[in-house]
Amino acid sequence: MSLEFTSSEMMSITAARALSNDLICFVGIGLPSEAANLARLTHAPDITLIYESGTLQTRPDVLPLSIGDGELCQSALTTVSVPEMFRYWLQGGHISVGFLGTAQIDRFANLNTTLIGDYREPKVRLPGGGGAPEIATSAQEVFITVKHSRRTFVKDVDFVTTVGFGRDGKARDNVPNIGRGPTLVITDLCILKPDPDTRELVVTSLHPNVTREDVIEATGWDIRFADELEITPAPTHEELAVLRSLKERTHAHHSGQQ
Amino acid sequence: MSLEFTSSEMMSITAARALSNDLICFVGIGLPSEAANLARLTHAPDITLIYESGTLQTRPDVLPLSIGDGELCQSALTTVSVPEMFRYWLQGGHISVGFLGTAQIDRFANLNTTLIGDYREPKVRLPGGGGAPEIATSAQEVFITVKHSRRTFVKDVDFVTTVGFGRDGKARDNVPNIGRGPTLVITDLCILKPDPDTRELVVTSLHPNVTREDVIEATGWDIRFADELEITPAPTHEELAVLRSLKERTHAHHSGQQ
Amino acid sequence: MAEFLSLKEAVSKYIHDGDTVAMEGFTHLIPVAAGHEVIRQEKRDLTLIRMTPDLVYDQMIGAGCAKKLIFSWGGNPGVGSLHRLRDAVEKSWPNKLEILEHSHAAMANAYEAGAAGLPLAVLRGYVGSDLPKVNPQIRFIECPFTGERLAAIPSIRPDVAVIHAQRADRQGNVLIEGIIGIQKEAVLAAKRSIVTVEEIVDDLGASVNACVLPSWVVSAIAEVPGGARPSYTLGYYDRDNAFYKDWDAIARDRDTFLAWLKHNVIEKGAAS
Amino acid sequence: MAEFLSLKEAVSKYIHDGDTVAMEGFTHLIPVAAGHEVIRQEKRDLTLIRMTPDLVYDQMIGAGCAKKLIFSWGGNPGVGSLHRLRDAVEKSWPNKLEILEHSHAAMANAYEAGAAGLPLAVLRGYVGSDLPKVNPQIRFIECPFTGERLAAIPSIRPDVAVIHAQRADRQGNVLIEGIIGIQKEAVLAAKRSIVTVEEIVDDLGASVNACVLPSWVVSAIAEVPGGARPSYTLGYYDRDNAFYKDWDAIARDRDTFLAWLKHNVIEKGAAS
Repeated sequence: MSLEFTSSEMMSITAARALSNDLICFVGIGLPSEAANLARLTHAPDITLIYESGTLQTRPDVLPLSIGDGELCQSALTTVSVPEMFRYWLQGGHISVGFLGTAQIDRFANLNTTLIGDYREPKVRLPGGGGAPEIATSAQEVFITVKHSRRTFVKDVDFVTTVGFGRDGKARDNVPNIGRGPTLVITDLCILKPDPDTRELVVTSLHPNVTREDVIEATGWDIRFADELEITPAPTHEELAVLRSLKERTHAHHSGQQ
Repeated sequence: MSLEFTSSEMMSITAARALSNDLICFVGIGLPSEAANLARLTHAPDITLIYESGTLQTRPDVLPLSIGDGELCQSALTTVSVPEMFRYWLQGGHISVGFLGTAQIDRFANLNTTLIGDYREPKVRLPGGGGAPEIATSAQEVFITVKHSRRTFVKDVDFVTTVGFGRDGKARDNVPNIGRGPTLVITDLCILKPDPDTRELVVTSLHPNVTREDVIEATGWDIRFADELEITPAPTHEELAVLRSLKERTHAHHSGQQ
Repeated sequence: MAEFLSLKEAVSKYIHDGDTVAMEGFTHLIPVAAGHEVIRQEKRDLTLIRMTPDLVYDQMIGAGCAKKLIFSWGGNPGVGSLHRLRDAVEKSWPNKLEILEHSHAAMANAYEAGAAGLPLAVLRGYVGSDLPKVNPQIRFIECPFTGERLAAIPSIRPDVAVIHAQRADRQGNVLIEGIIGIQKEAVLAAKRSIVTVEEIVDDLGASVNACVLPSWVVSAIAEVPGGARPSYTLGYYDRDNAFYKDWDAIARDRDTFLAWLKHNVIEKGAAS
Repeated sequence: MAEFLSLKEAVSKYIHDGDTVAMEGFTHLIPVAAGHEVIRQEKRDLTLIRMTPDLVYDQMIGAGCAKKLIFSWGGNPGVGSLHRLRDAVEKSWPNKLEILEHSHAAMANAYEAGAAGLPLAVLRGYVGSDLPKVNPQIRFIECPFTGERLAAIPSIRPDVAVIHAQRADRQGNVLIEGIIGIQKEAVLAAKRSIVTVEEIVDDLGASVNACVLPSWVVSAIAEVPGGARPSYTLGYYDRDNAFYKDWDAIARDRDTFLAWLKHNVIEKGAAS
């Protein structure tokens, strides 16, 4: 019997699987937060989740809408100030994985959350960098999760808010005290990893029922596929059940029906 | 009827009187702490006392032996970390008076608490700077209280641990973001203030029963006296009673007889 | 020592046209009521500083209070854009809004340095980012010990900081609990400060290392129950997440926004 | 994740000859029992870092564990000198002791910068002081924005930090309360850390913004009731001020000191 699931569910579950029990994960809001909490509620019960609002080792029962919902604080080991979070915990080198979303991503995994168009005359003004620019450099490695589309996956981002490997793939070379950068990108279509030499993102695994053509169609550059292309295992019954229950609780909570 | 009192009591009471109710006072251990708490228990009940151990707005019932006795913490408004104390509260500019003791003081109110002799071959090694070097520059002004003797009041300190007005009296000139420095020195013999032009310490008031010769004898340089030399008012009955009771409580407490 | 004032008096006395104003609160304890009072008093030409502009700055910008915004993340958390902020940046409505943009790490460090009385903050930041190209305040220095290149930015020292907190005691000492964000730093870095509180109590009930602002670093305290809504106050009321979602539709259209503002801010305040 | 070890195992596993060791606790929560274990295990050539050396470092220096001391105030608080420290500095007994001396503000900033992963700390410090003449680590930099001259010192990044705390939970998270000093920074700045605690409990009972070190930044936890004596642990026992006074006479004379050490540290530990 094969389970029914959406591509969004496939993305969250795949992203969750990337997180192991012993990680200290600095979690971005939205998709990363959904995946990180799903990991915690399934195979990684002891994973340490940290949000930039200052909540250390938090275990929310519902997904936070904002980075600083009360739920995050009340279920945390302790809550520190925002400067302490960025100075001691992130820049201090205690984060194993920074988990980010983005509005645009390019072939060298640079992220743009600043704007579309020109900085002084933007076509679309986006929220901005937030914590991402330093999460991406201070965390030991970075995972990115984002929906796959030609609008999102562009050859060159309009603005490098947050460095992946730079416009030439070499931005981290010979920089002291910098993390390994984006080692994993999880979309609703596939998994991508940087080529060890060029750092260009390469598809390493296709999700079930996704074709190479689907990925090519949704990517704004001439995307490469790994020689040994894998197929991502489909969601299990448990993964789907936990994710759906989490999203249901969350929806009820944020609609004021808690 | 004239009251009996010791020169030490005279010193503490005179030092206490210098502190008014609205001050934020960063308190050194020992004589400054005794005077500051005497002020709080007499004419300045709302004075804010801060110790470098992190205790903000503390109201100890007995004098602390160390800068971090439990009493200081338990009676404080709150207790912050030591880096926060030095960064936000002292360097941040919130201290109106830094109240210090010293081992040596010279005519320009420079303080030495580092050593007697040469740095690499010291005759006597003293405890060192502690908080004083930056208290003396970040507080809006500095009061000093110390027993008067030729060993203590020297023409030139062996080592400037903590700047008064420098070896030439000009160390604060044209330095941005620096306090006014030592505006008042209280000893067991007299009160001294810096000359407004040269910044050399000048005796402005003699304690009761103290002669000019007593001060000259106890000072290691050719000490000057103000034209209008005052006589410090003798301790009142209340001042003496409160001081003696405080010292009695303190002695009992630190001997384990609390 | 902090003065106890009405919110109206506090805003009138301590916030002036042209001031640099930091209203902080990291999702939690956002001083929304104070922002509405700023709108009612028609303050103009403010330089607004805030890590996460949020709805209250969207409203103040839409109401025409701001000439400049210094920020690091300007969105409606979990929902999307701040449409009034975008309209001001993209279309200069109701007036041109200059922006100066940082990362969170940089702004947090800049507030921290401001609280510490320093002129600059030093951090390992902005490596590979285009932000230094568009923000002339971001420079780089070399560590004299290791030679490492580090980012340097000016510290933040606002004219006025405005925050919301759980409670003050009758001496004017203020307790902040939960997600404490950057509020202590904002107040310590500012020349003047206004704190709105849920209630004024005899005893703060603070634990031994609690985040407490002594009365002598606060200019004015105003008792404003619910002063953070639709943000929240831990121990008092929850975040109104539904309103954050509703805001998207309200703010999307200029007329809808103006009607909302009139009904919910301007007329509401006048009645009290 | 923190390992639960005996104090003997923890010191044996994590402190090695030649290490740079920071044993912190600002008057409160001084890790005295851990220092005694270092003496019993005859560790040698340690570079000891501590803002306020206190009795425990006087004992370790007198016992010959240290080759260098980095500090900012080396006295017996409220009593007078540390005689073993002075004997080592002035007479090289039992061995020559190199010293590197700072102010409290500088050391606090250096630990803070260490915890923040930075190579340097910047502060408004040492103006007019002779300390920069005798400590080559103190330099001055110019603020790129204001031109102000500020002190710069290398951050402190010890091999090992050792602290004492009230309690740990069974997952290895540690609560520190009261005068929290510089302990959190020392642990976060260090490569390895040992925490002795009064007790191990099911629930820390920590308030929402309490100073808690998560298990994953601590190497080893040892349950050592009374581990801070004659210093104190808020909520457990008071400072033994009488012993601090008695120490003056004990430490003044080499033989008296050695006899005290033998009876109170070396033999005492061996029995357990």
